[in-house]
Amino acid sequence: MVQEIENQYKEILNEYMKKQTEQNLYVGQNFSRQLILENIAPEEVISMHKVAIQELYGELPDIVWHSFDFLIEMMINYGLALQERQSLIKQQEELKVEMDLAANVQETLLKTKLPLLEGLDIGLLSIPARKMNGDYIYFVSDQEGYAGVAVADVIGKGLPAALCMSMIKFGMDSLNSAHALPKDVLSVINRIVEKSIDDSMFVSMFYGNYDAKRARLTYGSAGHEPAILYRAKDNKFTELYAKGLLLGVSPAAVYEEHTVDLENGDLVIMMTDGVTEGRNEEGFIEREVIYELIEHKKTEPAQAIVQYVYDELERMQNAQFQDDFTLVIYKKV
Amino acid sequence: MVQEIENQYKEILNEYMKKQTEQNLYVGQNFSRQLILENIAPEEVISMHKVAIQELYGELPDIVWHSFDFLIEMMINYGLALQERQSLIKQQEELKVEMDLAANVQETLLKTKLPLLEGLDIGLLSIPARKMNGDYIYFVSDQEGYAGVAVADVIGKGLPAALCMSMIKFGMDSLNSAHALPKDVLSVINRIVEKSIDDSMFVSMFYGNYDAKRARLTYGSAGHEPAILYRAKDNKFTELYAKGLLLGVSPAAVYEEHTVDLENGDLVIMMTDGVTEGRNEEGFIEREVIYELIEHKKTEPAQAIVQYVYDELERMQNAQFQDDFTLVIYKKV
Amino acid sequence: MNGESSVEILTEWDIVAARQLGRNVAKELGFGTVDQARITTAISELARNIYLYAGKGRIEIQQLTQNGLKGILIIAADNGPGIPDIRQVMEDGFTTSGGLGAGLPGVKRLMDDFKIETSIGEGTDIRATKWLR
Amino acid sequence: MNGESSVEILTEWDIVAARQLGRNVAKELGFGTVDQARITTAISELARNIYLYAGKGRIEIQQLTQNGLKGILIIAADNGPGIPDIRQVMEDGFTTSGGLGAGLPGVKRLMDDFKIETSIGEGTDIRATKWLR
Ligand SMILES: [Mn+2]
Ligand SMILES: [Mn+2]
Ligand SMILES: [Mn+2]
Ligand SMILES: [Mn+2]
Repeated sequence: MVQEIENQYKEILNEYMKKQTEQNLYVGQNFSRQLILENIAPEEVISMHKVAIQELYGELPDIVWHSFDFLIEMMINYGLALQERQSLIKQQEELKVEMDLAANVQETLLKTKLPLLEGLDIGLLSIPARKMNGDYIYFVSDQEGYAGVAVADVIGKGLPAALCMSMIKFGMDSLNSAHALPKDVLSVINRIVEKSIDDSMFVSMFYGNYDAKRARLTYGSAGHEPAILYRAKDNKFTELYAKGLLLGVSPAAVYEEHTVDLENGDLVIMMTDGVTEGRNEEGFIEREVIYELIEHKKTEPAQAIVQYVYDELERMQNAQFQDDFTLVIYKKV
Repeated sequence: MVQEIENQYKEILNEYMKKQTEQNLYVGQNFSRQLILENIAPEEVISMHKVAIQELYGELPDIVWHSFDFLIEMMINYGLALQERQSLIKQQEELKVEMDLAANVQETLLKTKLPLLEGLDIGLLSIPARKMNGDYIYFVSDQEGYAGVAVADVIGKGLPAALCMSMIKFGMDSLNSAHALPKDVLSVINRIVEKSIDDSMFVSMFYGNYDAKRARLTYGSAGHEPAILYRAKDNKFTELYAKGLLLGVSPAAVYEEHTVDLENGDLVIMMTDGVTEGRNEEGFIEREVIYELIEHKKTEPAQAIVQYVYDELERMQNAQFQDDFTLVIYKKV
Repeated sequence: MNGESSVEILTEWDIVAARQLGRNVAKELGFGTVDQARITTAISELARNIYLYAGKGRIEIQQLTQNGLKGILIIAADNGPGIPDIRQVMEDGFTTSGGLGAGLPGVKRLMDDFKIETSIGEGTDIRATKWLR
Repeated sequence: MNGESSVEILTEWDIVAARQLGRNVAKELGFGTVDQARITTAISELARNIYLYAGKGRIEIQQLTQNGLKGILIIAADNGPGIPDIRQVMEDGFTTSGGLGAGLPGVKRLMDDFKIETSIGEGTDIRATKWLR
């Protein structure tokens, strides 16, 4: 141990021994913080203490010195536990760096391109509850005016869920077509998922394919949160429901598909259950609350609506989202 | 604090004060371990110590008691650091569970099936240096007697590397053919990798396609560790080198391919650099060492050879592999 | 609830005054030496946070009686900039490894109960309680 | 190298004998109280491991002189079952949280230098050194 530290300790202790003021203790405690930072073990503190007392008051009975020796011995295991803390903090920091790097790789690996189509305004926001996102959005589009979107949610969160996302992306890529029908898309991905992951993991997915020329949305769902249709003309919300098992349950699963024609100002709101199953202190946030939020901003661009809904739900939940949050809006313009 | 602990402490201390034997200190230190387990903070130990000394030797000068009070104050921050250790251990355990789960998902997601072909004996071992494997093996085979194998190594280790593996698997799946030519397979995967990951990540890959009917191996390499050919007839080892850039460097990369005909007892040894770049205390383990290991077991089944090489290299390196270890042997039988 | 007193935090010396006040109340309530030191440390941390990050504020010490239990309540209030990311300041290793002392996780550990309310640009209100057993 | 002595570990009392031997040598070499306690703790852990997992073995203490530096070498040797997963026993949190004491990571921390050789069914040989500064 550095001589300087021993001297400082002795001086601080000496001041305390003279008057025992709160000021002395405050100085002492600030010093103890510095000792921890410099990795001075508790047994070393006791030893320093003993030496300082010896130098300040040499003539104490032997039992005092023996008693300090015993304390030093008692503190050795405490000192080891503290060193372990240092190494745990270091490990945790390394792991954090690795997780950040992994999240970056994941993002690049699974990135998707927002379709740019005449007459279609798209808004999108996907915010993970933890480091890794267990929700996934993938767009496919082409020159003929098709814009397909897969909105998927792996049951489970964090890293294990995030790993499954690649199946959706590469499955969609293997179809290599923007106008594939939702029931076919869901069947293909279902078979990949069924083959690739074990029985404890499931994925829910909504697939919507928008034909911009006909302003027609065809959609299907694999056990996913229903989408919402907002009709500007009627100022009304309805659910877009389609029957279908979760992906990965059965290779033979069959998926329904339905069609709806959009008019100017209509919105199709696709999402994961992280949007609808938010909670505040009084319980679940009602679906109607979300309708109200959307209605309030219906005339704005799709991205502004999406951002507004997120901001308001975040506020209601004190920024404590329990699940990944993903919201996509197709607005016919 | 529990009265019983205080009494025990006093008794142990009292014994020590009487004779100061090593036996007393041993008992004391074992007791300190128990104190840590019961989350007794170091400031509580000092306080117990003070109380015990007070009860055993009431008549000491005041400076002794003041000095203990000062020590208690000094130990508060040490106690907090120890509590932090507890919570870090808990967090680390949770993270470990998540990583284990993720490693399982990854394994199921990327699993591959060993081809079963007449006249071909395959051995395979892939051991990650950390939790997640950054090496990847994928087999494709068909009824016509083709057995292709991709041996890939992502530059980088751990989770970020592991995430990239899905590209190889789904890329190979999208080819949907066991007799695709190495140069074509490498080109396809190269384009996927180039498109999907950023410029800081690269993948090396060897692709070998074995036509069992003709006993002919066609192979290509994207900057990967050369395979080794063992000729039983000559009892000689040669390298199977093929030119080609790492995957992900350039979308226009072109890959060579070469052909070699196998005879009975011949071995094709494919691996990642984790096999050849092992180190012991004297430096790198020479390639010749690996040749010797293989030669020693050449008459055994492929799996036995692979296992033997691993066991011996592990022994030489004191079980400290710095890199993921992957070894595949095709044996013509 | 009875007995109440407070210290304005403006300079580093006020931290010591707040500690002294807290220690006196804790001693009077019958807390032992170790708990006195812990309560004082918690006050010290909270007062230091005010001094460092808000510039000024107030530490208030209250004696509590509830269901026959006696306790001490520390209130640390300021009109400073507020805490942008509570999750981060409550994280282990974040403050201590940076040398900022026990930090808020430390205060939480030193006391039985801990509540924080903060709002950007408006200030922070922290309440920490310890019960006498 | 000069001065050498050893203790057979068969019963728990032998742990104490090994500690005593180590402490004497450490004191003689001029190590301070804290380092004496650390060296003794390391010996204690190693002897305890032998006692618990190998049944019997030997602790040997050597005085070292190297490049003008003096030091102490602890050798813990047994013909026990060996350690199947070294990585695991050297992991933090693995032993301590299980209540087994400082464990091997503890010994490594208490000393300056630590080497382990183990082989399944044949036994374990651990060498730990601390230099006098
Ligand atoms: Mn999910
Ligand atoms: Mn969800
Ligand atoms: Mn690698
Ligand atoms: Mn490698």
